[in-house]
Amino acid sequence: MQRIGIVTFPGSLDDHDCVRAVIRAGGEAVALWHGDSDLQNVDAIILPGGFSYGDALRCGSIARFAPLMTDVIDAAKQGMPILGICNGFQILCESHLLPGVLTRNAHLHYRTKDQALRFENTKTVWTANFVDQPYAVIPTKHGEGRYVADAAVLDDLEATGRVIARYINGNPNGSMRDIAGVCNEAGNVVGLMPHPEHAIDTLTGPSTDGLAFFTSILSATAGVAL
Amino acid sequence: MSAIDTVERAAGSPAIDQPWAELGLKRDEYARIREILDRRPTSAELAMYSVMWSEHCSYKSSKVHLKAFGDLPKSDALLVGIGENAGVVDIGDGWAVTFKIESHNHPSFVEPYQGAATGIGGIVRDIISMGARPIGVMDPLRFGAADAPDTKRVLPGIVAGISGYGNCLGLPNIGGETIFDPCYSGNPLVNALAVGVLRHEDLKLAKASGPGNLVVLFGARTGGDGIGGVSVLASETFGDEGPAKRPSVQVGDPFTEKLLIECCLEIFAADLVVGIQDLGGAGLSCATSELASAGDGGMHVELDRVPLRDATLSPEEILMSESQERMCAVVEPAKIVDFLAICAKWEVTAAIIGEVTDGDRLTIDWHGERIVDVPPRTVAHEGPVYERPIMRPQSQDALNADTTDTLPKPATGADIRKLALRMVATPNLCDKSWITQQYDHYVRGNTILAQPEDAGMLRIDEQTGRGIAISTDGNGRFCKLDPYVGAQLAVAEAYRNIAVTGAKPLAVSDCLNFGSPEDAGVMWQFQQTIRGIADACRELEIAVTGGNVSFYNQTGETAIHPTPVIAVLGTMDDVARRIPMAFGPDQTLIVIGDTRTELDGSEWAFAEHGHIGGRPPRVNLQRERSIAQLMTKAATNGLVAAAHDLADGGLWQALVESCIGGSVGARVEIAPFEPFGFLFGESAGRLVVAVKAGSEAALTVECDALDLPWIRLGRTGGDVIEVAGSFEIPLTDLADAWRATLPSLFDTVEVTAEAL
Amino acid sequence: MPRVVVDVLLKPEILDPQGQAIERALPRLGFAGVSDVRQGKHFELSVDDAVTNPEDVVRQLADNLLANPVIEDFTVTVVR
Amino acid sequence: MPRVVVDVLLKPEILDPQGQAIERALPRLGFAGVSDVRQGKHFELSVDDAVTNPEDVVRQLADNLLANPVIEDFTVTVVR
Ligand SMILES: Nc1ncnc2c1ncn2[C@@H]1O[C@H](COP(=O)(O)OP(=O)(O)O)[C@@H](O)[C@H]1O
Ligand SMILES: [Mg+2]
Repeated sequence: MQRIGIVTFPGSLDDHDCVRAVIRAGGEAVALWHGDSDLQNVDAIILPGGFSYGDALRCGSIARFAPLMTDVIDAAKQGMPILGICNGFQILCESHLLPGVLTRNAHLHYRTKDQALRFENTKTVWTANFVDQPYAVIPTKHGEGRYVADAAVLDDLEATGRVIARYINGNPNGSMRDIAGVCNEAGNVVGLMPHPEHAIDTLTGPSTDGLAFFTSILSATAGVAL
Repeated sequence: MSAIDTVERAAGSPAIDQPWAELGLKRDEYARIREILDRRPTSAELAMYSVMWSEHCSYKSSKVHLKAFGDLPKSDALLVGIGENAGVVDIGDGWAVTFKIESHNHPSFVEPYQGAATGIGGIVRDIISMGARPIGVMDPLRFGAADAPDTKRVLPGIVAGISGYGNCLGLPNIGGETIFDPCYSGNPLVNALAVGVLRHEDLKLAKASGPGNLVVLFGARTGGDGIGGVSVLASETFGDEGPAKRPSVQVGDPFTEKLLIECCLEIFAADLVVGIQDLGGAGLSCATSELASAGDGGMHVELDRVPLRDATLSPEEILMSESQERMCAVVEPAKIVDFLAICAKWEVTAAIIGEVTDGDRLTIDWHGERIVDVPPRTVAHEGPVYERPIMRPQSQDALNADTTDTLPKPATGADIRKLALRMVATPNLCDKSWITQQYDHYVRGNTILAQPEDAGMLRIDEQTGRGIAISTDGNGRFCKLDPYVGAQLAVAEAYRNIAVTGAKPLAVSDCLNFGSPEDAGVMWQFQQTIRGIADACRELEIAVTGGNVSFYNQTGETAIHPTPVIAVLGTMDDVARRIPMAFGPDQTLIVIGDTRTELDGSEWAFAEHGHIGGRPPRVNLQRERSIAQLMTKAATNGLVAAAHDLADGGLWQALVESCIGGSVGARVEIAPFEPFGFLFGESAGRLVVAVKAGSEAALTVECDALDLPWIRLGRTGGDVIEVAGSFEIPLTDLADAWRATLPSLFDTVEVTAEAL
Repeated sequence: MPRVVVDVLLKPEILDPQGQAIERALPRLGFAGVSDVRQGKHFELSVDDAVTNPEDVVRQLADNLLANPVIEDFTVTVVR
Repeated sequence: MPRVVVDVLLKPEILDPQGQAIERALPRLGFAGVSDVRQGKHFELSVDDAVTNPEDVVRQLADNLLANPVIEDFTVTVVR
């Protein structure tokens, strides 16, 4: 069974939800601790949502310096699949694994919303299973999710198909070009503001659309684990 | 620095003038302290007694009345009752749940963001101190008129504070209330509820036992937060130059609290504490005296070991400081290394500040000098008790006589139609999303129901589907008209809100928000309210597990409406069977319960005529029990598709909310009833349910068996709500009106410093 | 047009959770010599030439909006 | 111990929603003469006497942590 590592930083909140989602999708969830320096042979890593270090300074700016992040950054550069959700996305941007930065919502409020999305890149290891169903409803919940980058970076992201998902039917935070998620050049590192781990069961979420992230990575890493 | 006021010095200088009055003590209270100690108190002791004997900590005006709750029949479900940090109830399968509601009204008026934020922080620590993992919060709020300048000042900050703190802790916000009434202008009510879960064997209590065990203070460092009053003592200690400035406002640090939660849970899991207590009002004074008082020995504390944020604090100030995010634990010496290691892992500051002793005294030293030597019970549990004068206000008769009978009422279908559009948009009945979308209700992944449902519902056990539901309610207008009946209506409504989700009501926590206890009229309201709650709980067979009293909510001579906020907790065997409130297409609508033309104290009278008078709706608690029985059965057997309780705004409001929730219209027939009273009256003990068309009989048979009156109201479908023979309104028009109110009031509020 | 700077800081006696979180992270980043971090807000704004007393006007603005006088202090500096 | 101030501001081309919110509020508050508001962060910190080049150290800290060079500029001032 593939091992998906889920990192807990001080102030991480959705780590349990990611564990549940990985298990629901049929994988093994492995708890990784920010202060360690050991990736425990996982096949992929998720940086979960939350308020690492209380969102002090800028979201993700302090977590980026956690001991484990050195290993995560190295692994990312070698092609290890990494998914950053919300605060995890912020950490990936602060670590310069992804371009751009997530800033205060244009309306200045924290907002929770069942958000409609369109997946535009279904070739990454995290999004492959959106290929037949590129429309999804997944919760967003954040105060600082407005994606910002300069025009050249945005043009390049679009030209190279690295905008993995966009907000549709309303932009919840003023994100530039309605960007909800992006990936790196290699496609192994993905950042996403909405929370797929909260959309795995209609009993507790608006849909089961988010499950595709977790099934995608399990299929993608299945070969590796053999 | 001038000399410390030691016990020895106090014994030798009986005649020194002490600032007991400035500290809020009465002359006879001060005399009693001298009698207890057989000398004058030291300034540190005076500080402790004054804060612990305050209304807030000692419940001196309310104690005699709260006894009524203790006299209720013992419930098997109640594992821990009133008196501990929070009550604990058994919900089956070895699970227990603890929940409590508390007020943070005045701090939120002074500094809305921080006041509300620390309100959440404080109630969550109460839950942790029972050994439980906090799993959710709720926020019943009351403000002055929606368009009043003071409301615009406080509401955005209060909501942002609850959001900022609760979201950062990772606790889903699963419900609350937002009520506007001029009586709360200058006295907003910020009540906060937290709920936690634990296994029976993990229960912790606040007591210091086992001589030689260590007393550990952990969490945030101690600063001069919230010690305004005690500065009179500090100025004596500090001589002429006076004390450094002390903050009047406490600032919360949810990140530190989140670490404290995880740290405590890991400590509990390793079974490393004998007793634990959170630091709230009265800080260390309270924690040390309560732990010692509840234990079987004494306690000794070296106060200079307390980690400080501000090195200039005097010992009196350290004892009184209300710095947030702190806990106090009693730990066996053999376990202290492990305890401190877990604190270090979570980057939580911890210090051993003392130990449990053989004796029966609480002693506190400051750099080797004894500054406190008291019997802890006299500080914590044997404070003054008052039987305040009680008198039914003379104005009560006139108030009850001033009914809605004489108010003009809409006569034609066209008039009712206009009213129907206005009513859904009143600040009290409108969509609360502007507030609730600032809260995270998804975190932890166990939220089954949250706003705008009648109750919040959380899954406790993923294997079995066992869960709980909680709702808070309290209609201040009904309580003003008749506090006894109003309190019963509040219990009934919260109970019913649990029932309509399919959960089984089990226990109550209450937050009693009142004016000054020194006003005999207020004390009458208070006494009536408690009797009302106690009698209702007795008849409904639900246990009161604890609560909170907030007095002095008044501006000048004018008190707020008596406002008991009642939280009812229920259990759900399998959350997959929960009943939501949103209607679906092609369902038959049935109204259960009796509708009378009860308009006194209604939202209609208030919103349309600014009128409060007459008598509140009748209560029928046996009816409420039958409804709960019906709905438990309906959930278990899948008899209904949706259900919504009828309360503020009456049937019309419930119908509109459930139609908007499911994006579906409805056609209803209410003849032979007169439409206005039927749609807007607020009779209690009612709900509207939706059943799959064609399968009504299975439900109505059960209603008949329980003697529950019911009528077939109509059918869902289409995109208008039509009241046959009277009027119809497109659902989108209703939804637009319902949604527009709060954004138009508060999006236009210019930014405040807190938002920057 | 004069450009005016307003710096807002929590009063010294008030807990500064943000500054504290930064401070705790510093040793790990190799900045052991840095301590006592306080985080506040910095505003820059332009005042019309027609306004005769820019500093007073901005001070009033700071008191009303930019700072929360219950917990914050501020300074106003006209830079040009 | 030298006290050092770091001011961080969004680069001019980056949208500043807080600055804009303030600007929108100004006319209503009677501050019609104020315009072009930018909001940033203000830090104050102490540097150990043992550190020989406090300004350089803090500049490095600002570059690594206090500011995000993708969107922000900063200034460092040793105040005493
Ligand atoms: N301040 C608040 N925080 C969270 N939820 C709220 C708040 N105010 C209102 N709500 C939610 O909005 C919905 C409607 O509130 P209300 O009309 O008072 O419910 P009810 O009449 O069923 O008690 C409920 O789900 C309630 O929990
Ligand atoms: Mg209800």
